[in-house]
Amino acid sequence: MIRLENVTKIYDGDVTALRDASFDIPKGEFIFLVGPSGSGKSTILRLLNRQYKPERGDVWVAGKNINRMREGDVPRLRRQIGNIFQDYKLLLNKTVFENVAYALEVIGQPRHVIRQQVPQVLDLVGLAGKEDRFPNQLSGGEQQRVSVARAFVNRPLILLADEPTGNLDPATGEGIMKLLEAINKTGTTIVMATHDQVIVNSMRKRVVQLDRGVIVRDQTRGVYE
Amino acid sequence: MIRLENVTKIYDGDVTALRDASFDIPKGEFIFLVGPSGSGKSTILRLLNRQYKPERGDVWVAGKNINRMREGDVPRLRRQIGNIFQDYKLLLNKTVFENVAYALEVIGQPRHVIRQQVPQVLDLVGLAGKEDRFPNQLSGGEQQRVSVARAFVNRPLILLADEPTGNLDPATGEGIMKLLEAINKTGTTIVMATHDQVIVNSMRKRVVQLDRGVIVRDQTRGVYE
Amino acid sequence: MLSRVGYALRETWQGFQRNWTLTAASVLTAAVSLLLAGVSFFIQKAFDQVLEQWSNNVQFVVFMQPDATDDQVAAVRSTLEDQQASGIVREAPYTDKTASYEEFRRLFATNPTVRDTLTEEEMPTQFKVAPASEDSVVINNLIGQFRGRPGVLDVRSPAEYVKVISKLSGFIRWVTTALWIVLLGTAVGLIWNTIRTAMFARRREIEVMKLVGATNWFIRIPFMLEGLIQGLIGSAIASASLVGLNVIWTGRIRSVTAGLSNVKDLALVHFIVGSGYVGSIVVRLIVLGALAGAAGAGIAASRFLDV
Amino acid sequence: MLSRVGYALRETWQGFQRNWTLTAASVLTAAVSLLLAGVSFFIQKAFDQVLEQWSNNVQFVVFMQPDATDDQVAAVRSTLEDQQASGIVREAPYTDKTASYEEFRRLFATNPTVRDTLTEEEMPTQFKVAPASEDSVVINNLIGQFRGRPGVLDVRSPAEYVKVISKLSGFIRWVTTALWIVLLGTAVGLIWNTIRTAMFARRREIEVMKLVGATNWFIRIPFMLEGLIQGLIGSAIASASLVGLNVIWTGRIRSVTAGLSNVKDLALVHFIVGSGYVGSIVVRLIVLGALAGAAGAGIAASRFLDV
Ligand SMILES: Nc1ncnc2c1ncn2[C@@H]1O[C@H](COP(=O)(O)OP(=O)(O)OP(=O)(O)O)[C@@H](O)[C@H]1O
Ligand SMILES: Nc1ncnc2c1ncn2[C@@H]1O[C@H](COP(=O)(O)OP(=O)(O)OP(=O)(O)O)[C@@H](O)[C@H]1O
Ligand SMILES: [Mg+2]
Ligand SMILES: [Mg+2]
Repeated sequence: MIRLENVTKIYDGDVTALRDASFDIPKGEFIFLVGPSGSGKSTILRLLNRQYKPERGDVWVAGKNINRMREGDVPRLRRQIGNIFQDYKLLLNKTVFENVAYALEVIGQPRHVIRQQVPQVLDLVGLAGKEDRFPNQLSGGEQQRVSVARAFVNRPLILLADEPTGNLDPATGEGIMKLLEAINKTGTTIVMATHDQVIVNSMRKRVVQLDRGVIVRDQTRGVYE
Repeated sequence: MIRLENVTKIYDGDVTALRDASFDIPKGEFIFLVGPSGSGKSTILRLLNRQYKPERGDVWVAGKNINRMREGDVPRLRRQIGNIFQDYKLLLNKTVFENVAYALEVIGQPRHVIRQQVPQVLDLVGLAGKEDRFPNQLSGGEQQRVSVARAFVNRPLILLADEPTGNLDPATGEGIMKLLEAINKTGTTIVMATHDQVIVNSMRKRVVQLDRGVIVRDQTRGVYE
Repeated sequence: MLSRVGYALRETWQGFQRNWTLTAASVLTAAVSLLLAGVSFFIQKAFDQVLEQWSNNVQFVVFMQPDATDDQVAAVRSTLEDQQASGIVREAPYTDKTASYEEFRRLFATNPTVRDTLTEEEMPTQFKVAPASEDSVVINNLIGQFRGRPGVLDVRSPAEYVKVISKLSGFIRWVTTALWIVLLGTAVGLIWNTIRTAMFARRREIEVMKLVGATNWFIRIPFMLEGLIQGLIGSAIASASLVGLNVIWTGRIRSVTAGLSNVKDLALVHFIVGSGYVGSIVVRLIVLGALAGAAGAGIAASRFLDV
Repeated sequence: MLSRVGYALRETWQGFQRNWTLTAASVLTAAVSLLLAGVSFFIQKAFDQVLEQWSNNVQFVVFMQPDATDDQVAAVRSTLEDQQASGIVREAPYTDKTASYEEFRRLFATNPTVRDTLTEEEMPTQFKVAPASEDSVVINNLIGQFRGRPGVLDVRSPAEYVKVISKLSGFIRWVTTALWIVLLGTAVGLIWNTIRTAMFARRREIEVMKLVGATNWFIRIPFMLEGLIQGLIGSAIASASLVGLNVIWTGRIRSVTAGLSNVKDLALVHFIVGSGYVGSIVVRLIVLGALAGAAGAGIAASRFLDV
């Protein structure tokens, strides 16, 4: 499903955020990216979403080499991917409902489908009743949950989650993890960058550890450290 | 140093984020605000910073009733308070150095002081060498550390920290907590909203727990749950 | 497909409501710019009319001897009629002794001594020839054809007047064209500017849309519709202002010219632009506003689309 | 204090560099608006000069009988001199028989028969009186004082001409003032608009500054300095354009009027605005640009200051 082959990413010509990284993620796997702050976790997720191109190496997603992809095909790639961004990236002048609905509108879902699915998903992440709020009328954790809802509302093939529980209390975070596990069970490949040792240790999934841009560990059924 | 007297905060006329909350924080104390997502932790911190006024009740900070404060006195209040915002609130078109320096410029520090202190503080939070980057050239955790640096560079009386470790790996987070403890030792009062059970449980400080806007627990040397 | 249309319309409407500082700014700029454009069309039309009138006034006079025979007069007339037929001369009315005498007395109304020295019989008759061209070379060539013909006393053209009118109308065409280009250029520049600034303010929004998988057109269309509607509202305001200005303008000219027969010579009434032409300006403004708004927004959005 | 100044300057400079889309937009708008304002000053000045010239041309003629005695002429002249002294009459040159005769022949250059009917001896002499006022009531009153005096043949005023000039100059004053107000209003509106949009794009930055403890003035001053400099650059561009336009304009008028003595009557040369006045417009533009930029930015920032 996802393959990195000797990928190096250098920002602005001098910040090497990822050095010669390779791994292979089969369809349906759940994988944790761990490592200290600034080690390159978000960079990997950005490469998979074609937010950036690597300076060296190839990135394969859903059978396609996305470095060689035409610009016009990028939107189609992104629609197969659900993204939970570290800084949420919500549309500030859309309501909670509209933010989540946007991911469905982009793939051309008719209105009645949107009206039915969005409230359902918002209910799952515990935001029922907050549909009409704007992002800046929400707490940090609530905004994060909106971004979680948007990422999987269109049932993507792949889910890229950057710290999806960073601003959540343990109980709510656990709820989100249960959700991700359920989504993973339906065949969605999930790559999640996290700092939460408790979660990583309790789930016992594959763990890829980074340190200053280098993959230093790749362990099935791993723990945080 | 800080006192809340029966404070109620209602957003937009119908979202009661805080209900009849009271507590008293003596000078030099270190206090954790805990509670599920959306329970009102950030709201309390915003009230202390006079970002909002409460609908009912009084808020006292550094001997002043800040609800009755004239608008013109608010900047002086804020300069005595260091703030780590949940969403960092960095100035996007200033570099890391300039963001931290801004807190010193606001209080009129001369340039040589700024040139000396800012690099020192950036070093403390582990950002040496990244002075000239812009916020969007930093990882999530690095941005968070910039906001930590800005909050205490001018040695404030009070430090309000909203999830200062939310985007940090455990090791870096621990480093930041050591820093906060050291600052607290110099007499600075610290109020910190957090979801990190490990940190709260290991520090054994006073814990105020919120649930849907109500203070449900106020315990010295408390634990997360 | 229908859901797409519905989506685009809803998006547009929300763009309006939620960014109304930007909306107001764009609409205002569009209105001002289009008004400038409209005024430039208006000025050009008004001066075109006046210039047309002026060039109608360029003429030379073929004086016949007071005792010229009818045949001699008829010969000159037939030449002039040929020239009229071939389009070199626009018109060439003949003024007989009575009419010449009346004109003489009118011209010398302020000088009674002169006025009373000549009798009707002594007046020369004349053809007032209005050439089709304002060009003084063409006119001089024409004059040469009559000078010295039998029965012709003299051919006189107010040579200076011809030169002045010819130069002046060239000058005024130049000024109004320059004004037109500057005002229209300004209008386009301002609209473009405002749209770009508004897009700049919304660049993060656009970035997020791209990251969620929206195609460029999916993002652009609501912005373009928004620009189109802003342009339309702007042009409606501009059109209303222009129509209002035209009413005031026409009224002022009417009141200035009221009861002044002499004013005709000043061609002042020709500054009045007919409401039909104003209507055509309004149509142009609306098309221009809609196009500039939509295209401008589409292009400006593109700048922020490469994520 | 010194550190504050340094800080403000550095902030300003950075605002420039890092928001250059906004900077370019603001500068461009300021330039365009100020150019409009400058052009409006320019137009008003040009027409003022022409109107001044026109009103100088309003006159009536006191015809003396061809056989009036020297005493009679002297009496009329002394009355006119009194009126000149009291400011009712601007000037009243006397035209003797020779001068009158020459003017008559010049006027009738195109009509040889008429031209040759009168001798110099038969010409009436005349005073050409230029009243200080353009008001036709005042002028009629003045005329009444000469009509019927001994030795005066007649007093004639081109009544229509006086009325037309008086109405026309009122009309043109109205048009140029209206144009001036519209262009200047537009300029102010556009600048305000751009500043507000630019501030809107930076509202989050302002919010953060407040939350970190900056006072309103601490935030405002760099924005105001930025606005001031943008205004200055804009007015420099506008001034340069205006000077350039004036050079072209003056050149065109010169080339149109070259070799045309008659053109003086059309008052065309009076449309040339002296470079001294253009200089004073430039000064006005610079002051206006700086003030509008600084004040506009300060006020617009205030909208986002209440956090
Ligand atoms: N500006 C606002 N307008 C309306 N409602 C708001 C606003 N800010 C916060 N709220 C609501 O007030 C409640 C408390 O918010 P607050 O940000 O204090 O929560 P929190 O405890 O900080 O949560 P988290 O851990 O998720 O950050 C939430 O339900 C939130 O939706
Ligand atoms: N746009 C950018 N321009 C320049 N450098 C960047 C950019 N984005 C990230 N970096 C740098 O690349 C390195 C890796 O960043 P990345 O965001 O991948 O870290 P991360 O592992 O996600 O960290 P965190 O846990 O703090 O989010 C960091 O040193 C960061 O400063
Ligand atoms: Mg990251
Ligand atoms: Mg919070």
